[in-house]
Amino acid sequence: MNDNQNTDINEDNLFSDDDGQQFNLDLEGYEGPIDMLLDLARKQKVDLIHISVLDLARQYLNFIKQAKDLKLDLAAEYLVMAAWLAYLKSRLLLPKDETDEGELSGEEMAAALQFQLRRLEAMQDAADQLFSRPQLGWDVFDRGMGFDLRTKTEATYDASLYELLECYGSINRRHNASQYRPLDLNLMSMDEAMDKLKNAFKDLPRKGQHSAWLTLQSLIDKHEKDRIFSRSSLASMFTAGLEMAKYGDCEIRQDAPLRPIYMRAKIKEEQQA
Amino acid sequence: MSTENTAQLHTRIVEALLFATSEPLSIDEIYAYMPEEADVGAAISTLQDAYKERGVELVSIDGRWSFRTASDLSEHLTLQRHEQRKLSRAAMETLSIIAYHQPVTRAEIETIRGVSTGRGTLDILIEAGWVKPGRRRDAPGRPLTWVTTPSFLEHFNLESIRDLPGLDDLKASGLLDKSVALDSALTMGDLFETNSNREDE
Amino acid sequence: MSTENTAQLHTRIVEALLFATSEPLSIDEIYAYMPEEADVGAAISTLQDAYKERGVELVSIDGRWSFRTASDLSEHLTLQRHEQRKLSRAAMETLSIIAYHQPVTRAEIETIRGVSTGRGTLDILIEAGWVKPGRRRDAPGRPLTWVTTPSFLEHFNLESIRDLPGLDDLKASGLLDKSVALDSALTMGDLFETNSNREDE
Repeated sequence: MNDNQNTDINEDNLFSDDDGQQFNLDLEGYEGPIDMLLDLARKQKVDLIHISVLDLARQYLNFIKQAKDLKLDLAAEYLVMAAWLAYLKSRLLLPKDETDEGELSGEEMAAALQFQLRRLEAMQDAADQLFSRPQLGWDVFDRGMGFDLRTKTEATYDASLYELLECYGSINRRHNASQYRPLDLNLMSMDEAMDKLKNAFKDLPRKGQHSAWLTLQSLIDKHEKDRIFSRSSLASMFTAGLEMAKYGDCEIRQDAPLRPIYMRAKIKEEQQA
Repeated sequence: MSTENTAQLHTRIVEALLFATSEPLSIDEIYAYMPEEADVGAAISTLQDAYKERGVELVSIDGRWSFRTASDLSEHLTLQRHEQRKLSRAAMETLSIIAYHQPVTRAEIETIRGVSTGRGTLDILIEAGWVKPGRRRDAPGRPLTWVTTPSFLEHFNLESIRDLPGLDDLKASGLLDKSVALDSALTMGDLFETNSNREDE
Repeated sequence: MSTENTAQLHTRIVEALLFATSEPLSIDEIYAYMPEEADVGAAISTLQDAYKERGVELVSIDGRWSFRTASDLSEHLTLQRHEQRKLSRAAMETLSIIAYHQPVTRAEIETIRGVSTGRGTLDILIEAGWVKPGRRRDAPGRPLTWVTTPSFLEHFNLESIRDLPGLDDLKASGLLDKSVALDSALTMGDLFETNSNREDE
């Protein structure tokens, strides 16, 4: 593409062979085709708004041609820009083609290029201004002996009255626990109850295989003063009755809840015999 | 630049140097950063005067100069942070013993708790503002007693220390006695009267 | 204590706080150390006045306050300077584009520079702590945007982004337009179809 655009190389005498060599070195420093165009424009020492885009295009294309002659490896973007500039140049030089609908005119393309250049220039200038400002740690310094501010934690405590009382209660519990002695209770043992029950059955009149009924409560000594003993007697006797019933030696009956419990002995075959 | 302005510039440079360096600087060290004709000593005394009533002061330690925050401000430069804390079990027990037995000595507290009171337990209660030292006991060694404070009453919403529930109240509420169940069994009515009793209900 | 003395004390505390820390402090952070009734704003402006002509000045960076050596002393402060890595032109340009055009996508940066951003250019700026990812742009592909950080402002002694040199002029001249001007020249796509594509963007 570019080879077809060699028309202006000799017309523009800005760049001697020496300059070309210079350019060869400079290319390393360019950040891209826009950057290079911007540099070319700056060399014209004209405000970008008044720059001749046509001149700029010529110079750029000239450079590309020289770079190619020097067999310099050019990045693709430089070649694309060259093609675009060649197209721009033709649009600017040739009469307007009215059938080219929707395409930008040469002037519009030139304006776009100009905007692109001015915008990049603005950013480059801004970078220069930014870095010429006093910089921290270089021109301006912060506190060298800075210390972290101290934090002192002040605790407030919370506790409820319940916790206080519960704690005191637990101390007392613990205190009593250290002196605890098991209660020495007078209770009727199972063996004793079993003997008593069997003796009671023995004394009962018999009919067939059964003795007469007796109530559980009749087994308890009504004159016993020790209530705990009375209760344990009742419980043990009842348990003894259940134990006998399990082996078929007695029957237990209660007509309704909370009614008296009746018991009678059951005489097995071999005992009868 | 007039002499006065030069002196002023030098003072400003010394000020900036002392601000920015991480170590206190001796006069000689400051000179290394200054033009030869500068009067560092004069600059330092100018600065010392300028910072006399400020939040920062220029101090010399072992012949080296540095800016420090004014010593009277130290309490203001510490961030106060509030934190709600739970009292430890030990502290809670100690507090309850002091509340019920005050005035009470440390040895008595230990006897009641049955364990020795760890260091710091009383400190926490003092920090909480709930206990304070009372009179010394008129006994061998004149041990210090401990009592509760008005803020203790305030915190626990008590009119006076006499409003603390008594041992009987605690017993009745089940907070004190473990043998409640057996007690009730022992005091229950006669077994053989139960049936008839029930009918009365 | 009279009101004047109280105000003076508060000013001294703020001064000491700001002097003691190397990190800039926000008004809220300062209030954490101050009694509620203190007027921190008034204290700060009193201090700013007091330090106007000194070797140290009180500056505001992104709403936080900090003492710094006076910027006009730069040439006189031959202090041990932090090693300053010479930034590449690419990095400097990229930084200024991010600063002036933020939030800006990588593609937009490339459009403005007319060249693809080499690997490492953004990395260097991120490592320096000067730029960070901003919100994703609400556009196809949801591209990430880049913005500057408070450290950027701090490093370049800028009170806020609005204080960037020449920002207003650039805005007025329309040069902060991020749009594509010459996309055809910058992409390897079909050179002559690009103009119609522009309308899709």
